[in-house]
Amino acid sequence: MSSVAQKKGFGSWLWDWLTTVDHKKIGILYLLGGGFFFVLGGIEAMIIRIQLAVPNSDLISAGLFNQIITMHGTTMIFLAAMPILFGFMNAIMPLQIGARDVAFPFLNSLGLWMFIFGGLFLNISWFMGQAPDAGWTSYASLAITSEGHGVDFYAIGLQIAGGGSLIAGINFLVTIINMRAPGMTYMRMPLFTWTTFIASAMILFAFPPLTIGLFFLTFDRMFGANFFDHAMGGNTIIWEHIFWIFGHPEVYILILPAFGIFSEIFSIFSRKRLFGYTSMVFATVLIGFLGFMVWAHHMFTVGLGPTANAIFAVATMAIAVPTGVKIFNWLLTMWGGSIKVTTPMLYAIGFIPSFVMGGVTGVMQGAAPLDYQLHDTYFIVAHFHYVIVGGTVLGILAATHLYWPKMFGTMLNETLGKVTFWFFFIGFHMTFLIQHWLGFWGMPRRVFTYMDGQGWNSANLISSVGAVFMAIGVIVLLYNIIMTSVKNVPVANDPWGDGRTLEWAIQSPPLYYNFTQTPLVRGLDSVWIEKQEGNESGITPAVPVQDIHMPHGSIIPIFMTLGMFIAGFGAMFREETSWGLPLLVFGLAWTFVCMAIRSLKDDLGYYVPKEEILEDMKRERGRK
Amino acid sequence: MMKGLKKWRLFSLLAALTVFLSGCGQEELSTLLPAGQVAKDQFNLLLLSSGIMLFVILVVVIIYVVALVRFRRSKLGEDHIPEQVEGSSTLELVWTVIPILLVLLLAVPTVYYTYKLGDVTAMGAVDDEGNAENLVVDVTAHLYWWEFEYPELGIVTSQELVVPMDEKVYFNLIASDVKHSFWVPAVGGKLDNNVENVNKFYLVFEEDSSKLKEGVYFGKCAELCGPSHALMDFKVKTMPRAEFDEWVVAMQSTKKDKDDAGDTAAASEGEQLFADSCISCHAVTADVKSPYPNLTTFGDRNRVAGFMDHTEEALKEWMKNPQKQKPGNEMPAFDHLSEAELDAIAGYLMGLTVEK
Amino acid sequence: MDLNKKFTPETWPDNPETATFEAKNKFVGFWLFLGGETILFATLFATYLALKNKGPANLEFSTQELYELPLVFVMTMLLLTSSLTSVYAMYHLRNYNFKKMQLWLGITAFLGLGFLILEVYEFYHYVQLGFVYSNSAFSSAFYTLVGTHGFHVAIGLVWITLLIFRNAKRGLNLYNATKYYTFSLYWHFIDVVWVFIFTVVYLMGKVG
Amino acid sequence: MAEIEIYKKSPAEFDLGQRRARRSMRSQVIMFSLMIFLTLTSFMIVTASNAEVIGFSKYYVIPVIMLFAAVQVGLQLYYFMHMQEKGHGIAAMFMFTGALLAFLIVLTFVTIVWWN
Ligand code: HEA
Ligand code: HEA
Ligand code: HEC
Ligand code: CUA
Ligand SMILES: [Cu+2]
Repeated sequence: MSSVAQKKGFGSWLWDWLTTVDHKKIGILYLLGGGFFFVLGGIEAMIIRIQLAVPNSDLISAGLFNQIITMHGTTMIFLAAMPILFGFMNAIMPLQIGARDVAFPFLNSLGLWMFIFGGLFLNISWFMGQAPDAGWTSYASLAITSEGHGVDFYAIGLQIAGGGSLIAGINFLVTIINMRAPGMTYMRMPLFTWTTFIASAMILFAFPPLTIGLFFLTFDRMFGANFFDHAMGGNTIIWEHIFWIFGHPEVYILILPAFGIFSEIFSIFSRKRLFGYTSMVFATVLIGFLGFMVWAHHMFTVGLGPTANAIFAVATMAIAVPTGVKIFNWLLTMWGGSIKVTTPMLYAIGFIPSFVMGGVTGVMQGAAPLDYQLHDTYFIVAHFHYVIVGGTVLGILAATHLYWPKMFGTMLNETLGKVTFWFFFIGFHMTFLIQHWLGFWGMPRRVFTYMDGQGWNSANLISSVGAVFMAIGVIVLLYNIIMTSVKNVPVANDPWGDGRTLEWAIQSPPLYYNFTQTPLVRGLDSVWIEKQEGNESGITPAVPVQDIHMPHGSIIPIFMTLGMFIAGFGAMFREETSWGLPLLVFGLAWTFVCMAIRSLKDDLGYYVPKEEILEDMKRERGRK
Repeated sequence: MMKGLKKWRLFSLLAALTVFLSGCGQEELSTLLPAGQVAKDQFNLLLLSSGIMLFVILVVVIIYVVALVRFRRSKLGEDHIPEQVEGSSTLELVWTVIPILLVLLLAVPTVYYTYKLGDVTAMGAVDDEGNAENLVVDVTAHLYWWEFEYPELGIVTSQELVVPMDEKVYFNLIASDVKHSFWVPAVGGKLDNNVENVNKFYLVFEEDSSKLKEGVYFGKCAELCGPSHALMDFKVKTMPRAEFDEWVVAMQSTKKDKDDAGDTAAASEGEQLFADSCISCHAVTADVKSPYPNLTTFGDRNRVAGFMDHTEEALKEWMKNPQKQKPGNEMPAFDHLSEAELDAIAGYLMGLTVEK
Repeated sequence: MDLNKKFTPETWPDNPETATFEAKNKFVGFWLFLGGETILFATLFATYLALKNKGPANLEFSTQELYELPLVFVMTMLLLTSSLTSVYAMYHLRNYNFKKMQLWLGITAFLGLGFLILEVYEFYHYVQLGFVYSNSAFSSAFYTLVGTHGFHVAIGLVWITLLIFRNAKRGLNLYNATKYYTFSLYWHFIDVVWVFIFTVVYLMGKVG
Repeated sequence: MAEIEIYKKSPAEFDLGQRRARRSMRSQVIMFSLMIFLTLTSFMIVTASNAEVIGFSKYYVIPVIMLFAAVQVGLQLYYFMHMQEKGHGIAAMFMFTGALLAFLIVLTFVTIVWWN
């Protein structure tokens, strides 16, 4: 392996990225993959909005439309938002806790490739005749009757990608539990680390039900099981429960890391300690916990009976309280601070009113009898885009600007950043605000067209125009990224000037082993504390310079995932082709052999010698 | 930046204004113009919750704007180091307790209405003579069309629900193929038609639909059920009880009429053609329940197939190629029939009426 | 870490399974994984309970008629005993007694294999009766729940066999001690799941 | 990082360790007997119930066997999986959260899936 890596040039560069187990590079790969799928999902969104811009539109057919909304929802949630967040968690969280790497570098890479291959698997459906078309929720009665292989792609693709998420979750959890630098107690962890922790714990408990649900779906469709076939005693409501037992926690998995990012931003750009740190942590934990108790609010109209509806309604509303605590803590962090409106801060400022509007509509939906009216209308579409786009996506865009210099060593253009913000922000409100009323006026969601004369025309048109604004914003961002990368002006450790946590005390981008010496943490916002006390480096080392243990790269994760990918196709074409079954067996065997190789080989990693580290430190001092 | 922010405010104000100018939507399908007790209860809940939410938004926005205006670095100077406040238990208590109170304020009516609207105990009630006290309608959702059966009255109809006003009408909901959801926005919230169990609820219709623009309320399928989910509309006619009773009698007598017609005059050409091609699926008497839409009242309808104009042209388009109109539906195409034959059938169907 | 460093019972750490940094990670990570598995099985159990005895109108199988307690009892005893034997193995792991540890693990695997064979026999028997996977919602739920457990047993067997053979020549060190230890955690977890299976599926199925 | 310090125990320490290990092994065996006993009892009362022995109604049998199962699980976790030893705080926390959610899931499935 190493002999290949010695070769210079494109081949070795590629090999390096394919085999990397460095959390920073994996973070970048997550961003790349997630960014690609975000644009893909965004293009799908544009098609939806173009189709709905005018009544009786027959631009795309009814069947195709259903495929597009299904893929839009699935892509955005599983392949764009989550992976991008994983990207930032990977790139930043270990730095925040003063760690050299994550707990399981090999598994980290495996999780990444499972996401990528799962995403590819799902999207290959476009070229295989049919994409999934039963909605991102794939409700069972429709999903098991849906013809073609569309829903099979959904079930298997998500199974692979979901496995990757589970691995990533466990990896982050163990990293945070075991690898905090000396002095970094739980109650000194930066909020982004905390939210990563809670979101990962939620992944740990939310994804197994999805695994089982997808398994049921796969077996019902392909292997003759009867979980959801009511003629055979099955029950489709089981799918709905399982999906939402996963699905509701999933939306908090999406929002909590964004909360973490905004917590960092408010504190950095208000130059002030996060207000009410303890209650912030407590609120995060509480949201995570309550997040598992409310899933049936997606099922108020299923007919669970008034008692179940009442219980879940009240539980749902309870989440408003810890979320409110967070909102007010952010406001009070700004209050009395010294607010500098940089691009990341601009996103944070835009986030507050947007998310609150989305959150309060959520509470309205939580009122079960009112939800009988709102459910499955555009009001719901408005609600969840307000929280997802106004929360998660703004968080992602903010983090992109905030952490770009840390990850790539160069700063995104601030003016272009602000241009992106305004286009995106205005477009966002324009698209989704009006949809609340569409819901009130009786427009169901997931309709491929609507008749003229129902009073929905102009609202839909406004909504579609807004989407164009968002697209312009995203295009400006892409332009910004390209221009910035071409110019590649290097930046210092703390380009924002007010960094408070460990990641801002090391180089941008960090050395591959992160910290030359493991830092000693003496309080919350440790870099800020050190700097206030006159320690310009921002770090007090906890140990002398010594050899550093690092893991080897490995190509096995890609190969292992490839096996699953192949097995997926085998399973799907098992019945109509003769090669299906052999392919399934081959794929599984392949994966298993990769696992066995990995487990039978002793891989103990290697040491970065002390001399090299001293050398790096000298160079660093010279640069200053 | 402030200018940008102000611009946004102005913009959202304008947006809000347009929304209010265009009013509350259309009477026949807006939840904001409730036409019955259930929808009114839900509308009240909407008003209450919107009030609370607007209050919350207002509070947040006020603190937010003041903070943004007062604490800018441009005002305070580049090297101003603010005091590093840890928190404040009083404040934190305040913004824990007040939201709890607000949530309780909403939770109490929520629970109350959940039980009130979910109460179907009176559904099976019978009077001294064993007759049902309340009207019950069995709604079966099929791939892209609705069937309404009045079991006590022995009537089956499709696509258009006819109900009396000012009394609780109870519904049994089920789906015959995949899940659908039964929704009449102006009259009350939706309930799902599941495949494996019967869902029960009630609605109250308090306005006469004849004064509406098209004389009907709009009903929708609210659960993704396949390609033509968007086209799975139905219509609701509400009328005073007396009128409804007349309608029932007229419906019940369609069977007798048929027999008479068969005995006396020779059937019209359209009727003959219909009997040849269509009767295997479509019944034209209100007592027959089959897995296909019952067309007894076709002439009284407001739409063809739930969403197309109620004209002979549209009907012919439908017969010629139902798949084009409603992808995935289960009616075969009759493009082999001549134009004249289609005309005849269309004419016959348009004449099927109990109301005129 | 030098794998070839030989320990003696005196220098062998008290908790070899968590003696190194990597080992600690693996240890915590594996426990978390088991936490996730709990939910995975909970979903299967919940589904089984919801679909128990449910099938098409002419379903001729019910839990009461189908299950045979004596067989289940024997399976239970095998698996429970294998849990104890793996505890013995861990006892020797901590005592740095490699030979005995391997021996007890071998016995564990042997008992596990016995369990698996009986389970396969049980399934075969049911299939002979006509209770096949696609017979009803009940049959799907039954085979999926019990089968997933059986699959876990099979994975465990492959895992421990690989470990036993792979380390036969190398002996015990701090690198593979964790592997043995996590295996034993896994094996006990399987036992925990089985306790619920025999209680919820078989015993409660018999009671009705 | 991977380097660990080798510590050689004194003979006294070593003896103590050995004795402690043996003692804990003995308690494991006792717990095992208890588990076997519980299992036997469970099977027996179910058999009794099937044979319609008076007093063994299902409303008595089911709670009892569920209780026994819970006890067995506790024994497995705390004795066989060493959760009583220190350093298992995180493990316990996640297992308990898992168990709680598991309970909730099963509860809803046996109740509200079939309500109505
Ligand atoms: C990031 C994702 C995200 C987030 C954070 C949320 C947050 C919330 N959601 Fe949302 N939701 C979705 C994503 C999200 N949701 C998605 C994707 C769907 C649709 C899925 C589908 O069907 O396809 C959905 C659907 C959905 C439904 C089902 C609607 C239906 O289909 O009928 C409900 C019902 O209760 C709901 C409620 C809530 C609530 C109460 C919150 C709360 O967490 C919000 C809490 C926040 C606040 C309340 C604001 C701040 C608080 C204060 C300022 C304090 C004071 C406030 C009060 C006193 C009210 N959501
Ligand atoms: C993370 C989640 C996420 C995100 C970010 C978005 C983003 C957007 N969504 Fe989506 N949406 C969902 C999750 C999300 N959505 C889900 C779960 C559903 C439900 C699906 C279902 O019913 O099953 C849904 C459904 C949904 C609907 C309802 C469909 C229906 O019910 O019929 C609509 C309609 O307006 C919509 C619109 C949009 C728009 C306009 C955006 C915009 O914000 C998108 C903005 C991004 C872009 C516009 C990028 C474009 C970039 C370019 C164009 C670059 C050009 C290319 C190059 C230069 C190479 N979404
Ligand atoms: C195989 C069965 C079948 C046959 C034969 C058939 N139809 Fe249909 N028809 C259907 C179904 C199913 C629908 C419902 C389609 C939908 O709305 O999704 C339908 C709907 C209709 C509708 C619209 C119903 C409404 O209430 O608005 C009309 C009108 C109609 N058919 C007329 C005809 C005529 C005329 C013929 C013969 C020339 C015919 N059908 C033959 C199955 C059939
Ligand atoms: Cu029926 Cu949608
Ligand atoms: Cu939810």
